[in-house]
Amino acid sequence: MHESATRLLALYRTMARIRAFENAAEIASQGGVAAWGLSTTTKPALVRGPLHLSTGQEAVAVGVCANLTRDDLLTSTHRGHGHTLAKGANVNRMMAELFGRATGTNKGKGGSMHIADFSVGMLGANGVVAAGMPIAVGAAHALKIRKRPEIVACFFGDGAVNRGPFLEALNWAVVYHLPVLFVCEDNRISATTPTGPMTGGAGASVRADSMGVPGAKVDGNDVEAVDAMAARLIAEVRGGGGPRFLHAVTYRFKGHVSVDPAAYRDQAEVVAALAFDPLLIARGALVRHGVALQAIEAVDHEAKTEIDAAMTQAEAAPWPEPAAAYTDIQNTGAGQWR
Amino acid sequence: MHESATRLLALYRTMARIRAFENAAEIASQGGVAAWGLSTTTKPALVRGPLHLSTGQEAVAVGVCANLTRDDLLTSTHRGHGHTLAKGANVNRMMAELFGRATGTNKGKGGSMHIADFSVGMLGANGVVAAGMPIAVGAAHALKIRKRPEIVACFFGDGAVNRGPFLEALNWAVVYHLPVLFVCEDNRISATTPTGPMTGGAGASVRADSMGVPGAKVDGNDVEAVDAMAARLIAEVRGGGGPRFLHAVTYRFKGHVSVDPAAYRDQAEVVAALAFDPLLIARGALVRHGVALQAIEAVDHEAKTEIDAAMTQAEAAPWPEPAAAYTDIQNTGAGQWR
Amino acid sequence: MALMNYSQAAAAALSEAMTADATVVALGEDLGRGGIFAQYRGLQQQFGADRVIDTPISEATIMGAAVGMALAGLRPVVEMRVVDFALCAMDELVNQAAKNRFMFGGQGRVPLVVRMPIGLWTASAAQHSQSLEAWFAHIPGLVVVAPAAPDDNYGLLASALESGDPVVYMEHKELWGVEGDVVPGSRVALGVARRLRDGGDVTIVTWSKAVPTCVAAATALSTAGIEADVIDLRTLWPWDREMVLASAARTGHLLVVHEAVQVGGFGAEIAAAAAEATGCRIRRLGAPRIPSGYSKPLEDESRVTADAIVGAVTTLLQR
Amino acid sequence: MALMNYSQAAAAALSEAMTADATVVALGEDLGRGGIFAQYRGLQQQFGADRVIDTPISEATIMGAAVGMALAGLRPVVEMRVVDFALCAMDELVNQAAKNRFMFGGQGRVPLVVRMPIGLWTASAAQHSQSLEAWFAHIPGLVVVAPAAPDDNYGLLASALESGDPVVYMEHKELWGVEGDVVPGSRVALGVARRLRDGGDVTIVTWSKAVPTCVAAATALSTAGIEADVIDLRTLWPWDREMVLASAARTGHLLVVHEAVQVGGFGAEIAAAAAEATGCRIRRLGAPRIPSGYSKPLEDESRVTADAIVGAVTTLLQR
Ligand SMILES: Cc1ncc(C[n+]2csc(CCOP(=O)(O)OP(=O)(O)O)c2C)c(N)n1
Ligand SMILES: Cc1ncc(C[n+]2csc(CCOP(=O)(O)OP(=O)(O)O)c2C)c(N)n1
Ligand SMILES: [Mg+2]
Ligand SMILES: [Mg+2]
Repeated sequence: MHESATRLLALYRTMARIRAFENAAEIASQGGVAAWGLSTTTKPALVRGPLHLSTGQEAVAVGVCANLTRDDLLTSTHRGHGHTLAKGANVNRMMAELFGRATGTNKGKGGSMHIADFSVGMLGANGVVAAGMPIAVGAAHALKIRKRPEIVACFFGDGAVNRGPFLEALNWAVVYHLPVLFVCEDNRISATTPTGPMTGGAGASVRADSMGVPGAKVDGNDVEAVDAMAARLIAEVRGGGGPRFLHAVTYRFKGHVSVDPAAYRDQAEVVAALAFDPLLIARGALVRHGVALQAIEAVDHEAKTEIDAAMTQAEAAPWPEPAAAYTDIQNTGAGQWR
Repeated sequence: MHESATRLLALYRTMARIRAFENAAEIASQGGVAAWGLSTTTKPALVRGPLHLSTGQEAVAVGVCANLTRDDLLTSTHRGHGHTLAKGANVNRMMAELFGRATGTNKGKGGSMHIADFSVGMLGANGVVAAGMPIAVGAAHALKIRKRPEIVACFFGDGAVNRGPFLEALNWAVVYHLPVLFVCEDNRISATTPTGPMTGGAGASVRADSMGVPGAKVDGNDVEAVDAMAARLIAEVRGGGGPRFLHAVTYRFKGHVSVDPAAYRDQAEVVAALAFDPLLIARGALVRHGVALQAIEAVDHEAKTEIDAAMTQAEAAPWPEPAAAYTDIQNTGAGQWR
Repeated sequence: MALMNYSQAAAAALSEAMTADATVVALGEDLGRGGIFAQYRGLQQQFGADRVIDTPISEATIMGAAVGMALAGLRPVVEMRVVDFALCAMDELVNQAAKNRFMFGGQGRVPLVVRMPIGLWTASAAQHSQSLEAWFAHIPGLVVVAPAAPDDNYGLLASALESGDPVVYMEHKELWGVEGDVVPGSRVALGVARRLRDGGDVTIVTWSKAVPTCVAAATALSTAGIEADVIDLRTLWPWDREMVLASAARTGHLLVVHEAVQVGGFGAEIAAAAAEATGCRIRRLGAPRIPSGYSKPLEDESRVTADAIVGAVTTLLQR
Repeated sequence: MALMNYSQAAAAALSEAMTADATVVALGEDLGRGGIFAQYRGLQQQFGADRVIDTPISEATIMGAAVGMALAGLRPVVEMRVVDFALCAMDELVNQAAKNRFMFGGQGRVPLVVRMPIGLWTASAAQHSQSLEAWFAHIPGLVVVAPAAPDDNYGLLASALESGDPVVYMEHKELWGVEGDVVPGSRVALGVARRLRDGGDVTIVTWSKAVPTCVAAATALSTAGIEADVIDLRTLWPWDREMVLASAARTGHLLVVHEAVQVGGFGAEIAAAAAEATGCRIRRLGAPRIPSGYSKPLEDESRVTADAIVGAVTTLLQR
């Protein structure tokens, strides 16, 4: 198979795995906590907590992470499953975390909103919009001070560009000339509110530019485009060029959280968007690259099988002991709880 | 006298009054609190608290406020004497406030860092950098909702452009299309640190532009230039054009606080800057406008006399009663102090 | 009298205030969709987007702008979504809103109601589960309210909107669905506690979601012959010293119960003040000093249970 | 042994830590000029601008970046200038730094020392005078330190730098000039209080600037025949329960004194915990619940005086 086809198939495989992961998690969360004006139900769900799905945004996580090494660092948002998986985390431990089990990436202490795998440089999802940005520049600052070759990828949503830390973090990265790639995952909505009318000026990349962070805009549903642009920008960052900004435009297929029907959104808009499903686009490209349909279906099948296994393992996994609630907090003053 | 000369003389008069006020306050503060690595001395000073002088920056406050009505609103910084006086506050009450007397604008409760005169729309100096910006857009938002004709002038320093509220407030003003003029009083230093190296990109006005706030840069030591540019921008704001941004470049003649010798600053730089003293520049222009030197000196003399009187009155003014420490806090739960 | 849930009661109080006073406005994220707990449902349709304002994700400026609005003639209601996000606006609340009136010598006032829901909320983990009422009770210039029932959420929000002082208004995220009767037009005075049960053996002071738990515990204690005087504080600042101290003096034993972390919780203030004033025996029950865990067995460690309350009372009375 | 003032002692401890461990860095505004209280004097010259970092005025990102630095292998010291400005970084400290280790299941730790000077400081008014130690003692994941003397500032800062947990390190703005002997290389263990005076009649627990005031009051009391056991807590979390409870049990009377606002102050925790554990009589003395005023007569109302302490002890012993 041609090299570009091989790479694309690899990108597609990761996207398929994320999609399968999100779909499975979505089902497992039905009956879980509903922040959506519905009162919290008591119907037991396998995944109890708020679940922010990245369904439809897979190409951004995959295209960027394909250009990161395992030792590079990454900060994420509340919508972090895709970033975590694409950075190389183990799906069994990820799913176990969503299920709140002791075998989860975070020992069941964080759940979806705080999913992290430090062993692959994934420094965590975050429950606070834009909060990952200062952490990302700080990590990049440490890498520079320690003269390390790694870089940091900082993911955030379009809604985050209106929070102060966006400005402070970008300015910081420029002032100290840090190795960080800012990735604005622009799905054009913030929870239930379209971001456009809440954002002054010409948007994220223009703001970045005004602070001295050069960058580019890309179709976030075209994994090849994201991959190519990320490759270019990350090369510049690795080359000591300082921070760069990637503005990837995409679409959120699901509600803000898994139990959100997103009734506030025009269904025609959703239907239209589904035509630009990043997996569809990648499949088309694979076919154009001469990859056989069976090969593609085989990938889908493997992904489904892998995630089904993760679900089974997660459901069978042990719960954390209550005593675990008192560990991993602080050494100084530990044990002195009341 | 020609109209433009009359206006310039009026502008000059206010600048002279601010200069006289700052000089008098500076002397009265000697021996007061010293944040400057010097330990706080116990030598009694007439003005005890931290005193941030606007000496050398008079043209910005005066040029902008000359285009405001008494009912327009203004938010200031920690360096707010000039803004307050230019907005029309009574100098006797201002000086009494610095002296901590009951007759002060704030009854002695706020001092220099919180000087305010709501009766002339001056909503207060602020001890927190950039904190006046969200307050300013909120006030403008209220004026718009209440369909009032007034506007808000929001002063802040060059150091404030690196704090989150700068981005949030500008974005807010654009999103709600508010009647506010942002005035960046750029003296190129933040306390002891030059602001340039701490600021990414091409600076304040470029950032404002990227968020959709058009504006202009002006020589902040040339009161006629500030007056003209402020007149244009404020007319646009009053005309319902939405927020505007005025970037005024100036220089801080004194230390960060009155007791700061500013030894960290190259004396040659200071000497060079003194040649561009806004009062000198205005005097030259007055002469070119054919205003007689005696007329100018008369203004200087009046200013000095007015401030001398303010000093005498302030020193003779009564101290607040201890009981006043328990008033003006909250009605609900008032009196229940411990 | 109307049957409403805790969320609807708040919406009703706000709707009536906005009808009565054109200067009352609400601002926050997603209010146009009714707010994430339906506590603003229908209000934007009723009053328009100029008065029920959808904002950018800018907590610092939502709070700061509200201070400016208040100084320029409006009576803003700020929605912070959860208290955890209000941490992005602490300078604006504590340095700007709370101190404005004093700092400027009484030239202005800041009539502002800041809603910041508190508490555990099924598996919402460490950053969406905090109860920080103790922080705000410590800050001069702030009023702190924490209603536990629909009628109180209606009557206290109405009073908060009329108070003219900055009010930190803390609803509980697991109480939205609780139903109860509400008397339209009723008011609950700020600073007045509510006695839920009369008893002479022990005084139990509590607030917010811990209230129903304490009532359940009191019922259990009663079957064991222990009669508890159960007081819902409702307002933490100013708190009802009169009712609490009188009860503590009478029973000689005070237990304070809250969901917040016990260490440095506001229960310490109530307990210490009561012991100082009456010499009564005291005990506190709150969450251990741990972040809230996501998984149920971990999260449950942070929950105050009726059993724990019964246990605490028993120990308290033994001593 | 060397004579140093409170500011120099901190600079010495930091300088030695930076010499011993290349991963220790300091960041904040104006550090290159020595910090506004000279507590960083000479350090940038000694270690370079890469390790003693002058920052933009971006408190939220100073704090947040420090969390990222800590996760990526450094041991940052953050300078917030005064606790009042730290309010611009509460999400970063409370939601991010304090909860990181737990939230992520112990995958990482955040070795971070955040210096935020507290207290009244001649006419600095409402926004530069707060003492908010009670806020941080209430937050799981944080250590809270408040040294009162040069040797403690040296030994506690050194220990904080070695602790590996996020430490809120609160120096007092009116103590910088205080001089005392410091033993190079010495350490003061976190969580261990310091007895300044032995007495059997009453226990006085205090910290920070109130320490010298309490010692003065104890001397005055002694001439009146009342012997006070004076304990400087030094670390507020974890606090030295052992020493405090033993003393309170012995004297039967506990007074807690601090400069912070009394309502909701950490004195309430100490007093309540002692009364719960020992049944001792308690009393607290702190500032009234008012913002600090600029003018001296107003500011003085927020100051805790030796006379007030003597008065409080007298009332406490009468009851
Ligand atoms: C500081 C803060 N404010 C509000 C929220 C509630 N919230 C969670 S996600 C979200 C929308 C974020 O939009 P965006 O950044 O575009 O990310 P997306 O959800 O679209 O992926 C909001 C408002 C939060 N988590 N943090
Ligand atoms: C949030 C915050 N951080 C730090 C400070 C301390 N501080 C007071 S003024 C100042 C410099 C501000 O520079 P600039 O905005 O340019 O105003 P200037 O002093 O030059 O007038 C600093 C850092 C503060 N007051 N508030
Ligand atoms: Mg979005
Ligand atoms: Mg400046």
